[in-house]
Amino acid sequence: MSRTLLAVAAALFLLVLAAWLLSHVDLGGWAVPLALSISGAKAFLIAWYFMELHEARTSVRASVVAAILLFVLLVGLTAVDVGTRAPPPLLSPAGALR
Amino acid sequence: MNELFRRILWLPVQGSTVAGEVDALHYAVITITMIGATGVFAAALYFTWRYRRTDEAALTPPIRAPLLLELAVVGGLLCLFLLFWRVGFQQYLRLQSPPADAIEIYVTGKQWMWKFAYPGGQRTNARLVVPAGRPVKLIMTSRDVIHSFYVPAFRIKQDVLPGRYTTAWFEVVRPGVYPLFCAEYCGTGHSEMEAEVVALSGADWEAWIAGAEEESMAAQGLEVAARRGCLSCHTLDGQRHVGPSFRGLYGGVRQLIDGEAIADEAYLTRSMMEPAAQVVAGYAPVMPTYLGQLDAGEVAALVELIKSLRHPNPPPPGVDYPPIAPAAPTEAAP
Amino acid sequence: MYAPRLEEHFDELPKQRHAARLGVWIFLASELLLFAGLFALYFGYRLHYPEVFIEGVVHNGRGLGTLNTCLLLLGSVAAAAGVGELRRDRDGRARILFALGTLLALAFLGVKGTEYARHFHEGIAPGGSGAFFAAHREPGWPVFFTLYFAMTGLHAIHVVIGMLLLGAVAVWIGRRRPGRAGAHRAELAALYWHFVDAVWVFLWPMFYLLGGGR
Amino acid sequence: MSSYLGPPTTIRSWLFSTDHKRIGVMFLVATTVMLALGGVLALLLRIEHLTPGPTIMQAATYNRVFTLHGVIMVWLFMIPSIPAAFGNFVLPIMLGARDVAFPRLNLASFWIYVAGSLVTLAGVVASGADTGWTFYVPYAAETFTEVMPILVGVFILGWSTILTGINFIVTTHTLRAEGMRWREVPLFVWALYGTSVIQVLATPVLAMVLLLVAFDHGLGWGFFDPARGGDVVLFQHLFWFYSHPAVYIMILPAMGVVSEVVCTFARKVPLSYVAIAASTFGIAFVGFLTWGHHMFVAGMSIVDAGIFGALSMFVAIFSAIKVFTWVGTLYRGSISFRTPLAYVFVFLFLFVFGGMTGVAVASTSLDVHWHDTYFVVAHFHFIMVGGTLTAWLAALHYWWPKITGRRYAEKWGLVTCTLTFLGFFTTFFPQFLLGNGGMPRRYYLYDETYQALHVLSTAGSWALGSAFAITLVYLAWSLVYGERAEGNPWGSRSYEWLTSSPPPPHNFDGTPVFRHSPYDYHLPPGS
Repeated sequence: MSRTLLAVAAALFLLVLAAWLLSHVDLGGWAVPLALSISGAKAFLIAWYFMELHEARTSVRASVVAAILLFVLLVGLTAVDVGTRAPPPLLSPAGALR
Repeated sequence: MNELFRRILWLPVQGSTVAGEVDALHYAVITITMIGATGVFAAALYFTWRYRRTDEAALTPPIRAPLLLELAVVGGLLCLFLLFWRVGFQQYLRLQSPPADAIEIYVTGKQWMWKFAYPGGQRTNARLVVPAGRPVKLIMTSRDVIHSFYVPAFRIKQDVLPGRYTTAWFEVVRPGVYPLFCAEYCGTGHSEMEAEVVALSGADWEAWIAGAEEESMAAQGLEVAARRGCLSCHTLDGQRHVGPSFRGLYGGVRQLIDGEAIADEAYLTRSMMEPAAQVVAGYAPVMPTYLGQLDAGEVAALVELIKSLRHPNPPPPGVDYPPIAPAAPTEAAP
Repeated sequence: MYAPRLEEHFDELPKQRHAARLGVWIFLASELLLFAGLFALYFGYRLHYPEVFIEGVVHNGRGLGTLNTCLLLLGSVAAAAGVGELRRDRDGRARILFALGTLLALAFLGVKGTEYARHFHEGIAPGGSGAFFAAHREPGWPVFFTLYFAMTGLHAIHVVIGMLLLGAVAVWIGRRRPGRAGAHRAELAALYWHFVDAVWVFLWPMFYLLGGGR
Repeated sequence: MSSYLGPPTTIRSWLFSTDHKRIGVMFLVATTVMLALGGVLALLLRIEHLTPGPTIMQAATYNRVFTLHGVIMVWLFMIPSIPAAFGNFVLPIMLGARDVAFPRLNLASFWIYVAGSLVTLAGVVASGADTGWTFYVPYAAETFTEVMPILVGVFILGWSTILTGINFIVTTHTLRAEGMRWREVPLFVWALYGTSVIQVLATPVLAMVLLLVAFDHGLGWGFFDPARGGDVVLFQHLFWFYSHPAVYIMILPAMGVVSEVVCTFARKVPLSYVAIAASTFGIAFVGFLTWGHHMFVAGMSIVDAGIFGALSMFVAIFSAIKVFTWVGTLYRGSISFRTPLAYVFVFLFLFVFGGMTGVAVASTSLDVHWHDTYFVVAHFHFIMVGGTLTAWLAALHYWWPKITGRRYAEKWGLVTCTLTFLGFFTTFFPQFLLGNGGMPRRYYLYDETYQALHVLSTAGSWALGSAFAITLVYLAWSLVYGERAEGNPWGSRSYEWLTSSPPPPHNFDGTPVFRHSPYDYHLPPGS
């Protein structure tokens, strides 16, 4: 087993521990962004070292960047819509949505 | 000029206050774009004729467009398009924000008909009667699938969604009858969901509203309250019972076990749907939730009933209360 | 001795290998977008029903989810190590590592199975059918668990495919003893497996950790 | 010298061939059949609208016919037509390669397309769905009609386009001929590259959302069921995230064809090679940012409406720069007016005319009036029929000698092109006015005041239909009686014309080395 592989594996398990510990703290609004950024860091480690993106050609890296960009775009703009909708005008029977 | 453009473009009459502006932007955008399109095509035709091939072996000059020219074209067009967007979005904001003093009418779209309910309790099908010259705000929901409230003459359209409320507003300029369509495909009868907006002038409107006073919303609210068992815990004359009385409830500041709240419509409807969320100090949180049992009309009627009782005066006639059960063993209020 | 076949329309082997690797990466990009739709629904509904989603996550508990995360992570390390060993012509160890990866995938599916069984036992079924939803009437509950089953289900299908790939590579190494020349093919299987692990890295907090600190 | 049409001519040798040229021809035949089928449904719709009331079918049938017209045209013709048919045939030759990067995957993509079409058409035969090609929930989840086979069929078709997309991207990266730098890659290859990027990244979202609707409809999982807390607008977000880039999947290959035809028949260097190639990627990327303009009145938040409105304007400038460059390329060219260029002129007029109405629809307040009316129907038909179909016809005529080794009758080509333009314009220009008048789309019955325009539109549709039929006739006729075409009938410098027509099985004898750019018309040939 190469040394970098072991180091990356250790880092990944540390991040798992960090995410686990953090989930016991009530961070309110910050919980989701923080958890996702930890996961982002783990995903980056997996992609950069395990999937050997560090020595991949630009065309491969471009496809990864494009996919991630569009993924964030879809989730982001959909969340912006739901987040910024006006509150229901007057009545909210049957738990009407915003 | 406006009338000329309107007829050429086959646009319906400008029935609402917003229609004039929207059409003005329409004329501007269509004229500029059509001039652009014909210009491009004319240039292409001219080049084809002017530079038609005369000699098979002719070579052509390797003309490369200067970057500046390209950026100018892109920049210029982008500014033009963003200008269209800016004006258009400003109008869209106006379309989406109903004025405060608008009359509220509840619209329910269901598979293949429109139903309208007025605050005064009148209910009409397929005929939305509105006063001309005054803003009207529509609070709309759907019973089944997505419909879309579309009045071409007013240049307004708003999807009507099941399980959610959407609003639209307009102010009719001249009394008259304007067709109302469903613009979102909703099944076999999609094209039969036609209805009409009847705009009446001031006097006719007052007559119509008075005449159609079949049964006020508050009276309906009373009937719903009796049928749903509200009166078994809430009295109408201000007397304390298992739950707080409806009399004098609306608009006041309510002392909750954990803070306080203004008793507005949102508070009332939330109390019906999630009673445990806002428990008034000194009362036991025993009220069951009515989530999913009351439909839009019933909740609206209950709210109107409570609103009609906000002035502390004698109770409406003809209401008898069940005997007050021995006080439930309420634990000491925290 | 194993020698990879040069396709007739390619000129030399490295170009053909780059083509294969680029092809797998672009396919993984499309697989990522396949999950994007469900992630958008999850965050959309989480904004609609924040309390219910927190309750749902608390209800799921952290135990099995965290166990699964560790299993997949170990599987990823095993696969990466397997490719490394194969590049050093150590076929034996590579085969063991890929077999270990396959077993870890199987363990993941086992844990996943017990979780689903526990949910069904509690009366939680996709679509909001089940006794659980009679007691929990807020409208957010059916959507949360339907999304839970859909996203973890789709991921489980990918784990199965990954497992079969790793198993096939393990068997192939055992039979053909390819050594360094075969590292390319093993690497492509490992790529897919790492992708499956990367997706779970996001699913884990969403369904097991984001419980508002409880 | 045997051509790819050559010795093995058994059905089996065609159906299981991994030769990109044969797969391209098979796609061409399959998509043409689907075009005809979709076209017949369109003619039925137009006949129905001759009178305000019921004319030849009931409401339920009408709803099925417009749904199937949409599904067949969008997924069975528009999306695979130029990339899968002409792209498969011409891209490897343009790059100087012997075949695409993954030939077996290419054949699998064709068979997945056939499987997907058969499943979809099974839904058609069963009784068809009446949900519209947009499958809006909750109606699509509740309808009693046969929506499931069509959902599954389109799900399968999605994977066919993804595989073709992967194939083209990898081929462009790894199989370019010796010494072909990125600046010498033909513009049609750039267009297909941009299209493939969208196909690979957008189609999975469609596949997932159709699957979710199928789960809602079949198993009642309630992803979008309002009664159980579902939000129907979220479906629209996911659907349009795919469906707007999908319209760029349809138009980008058409733009690639136009670039090729303009440069060949004007015999001139493109006014700016970089502008066209870069704007392809501009459209491909910004196309993903604009899906919200389909939902201005759908109950989306005002903030999002603002964001999407502004972003939609950026897409228009990339199309505008392409048109500017094409017209600029004609300047001081040596232009010979043949059928392909005639169709490009029809494209230019209709695409710019239709595209501009797109800019108008994207300025938010106008969309409130136009959304879901015949104005929008006219807008997207101007782009899809006026743009992609005319470019498809241009490509058909331009590469006909290369594919079949025969020349079509030029006179018939020009006559039919004029008839296509007149038929199209009479069909769809009145629909702009219908939309302004406020007639909603997908209406079975309509108000009498709209009848005059509908009759005019139906008459136009007959002319358009007959123009298409005539094209099929004279092209088929040329297959047997057409004169033989030599390698380079148009005198083009593009690489696919350097090999014989029809090309040999491995495209070139020996490995080709391209020392000149595909557009160096300012140098004597062969230098």
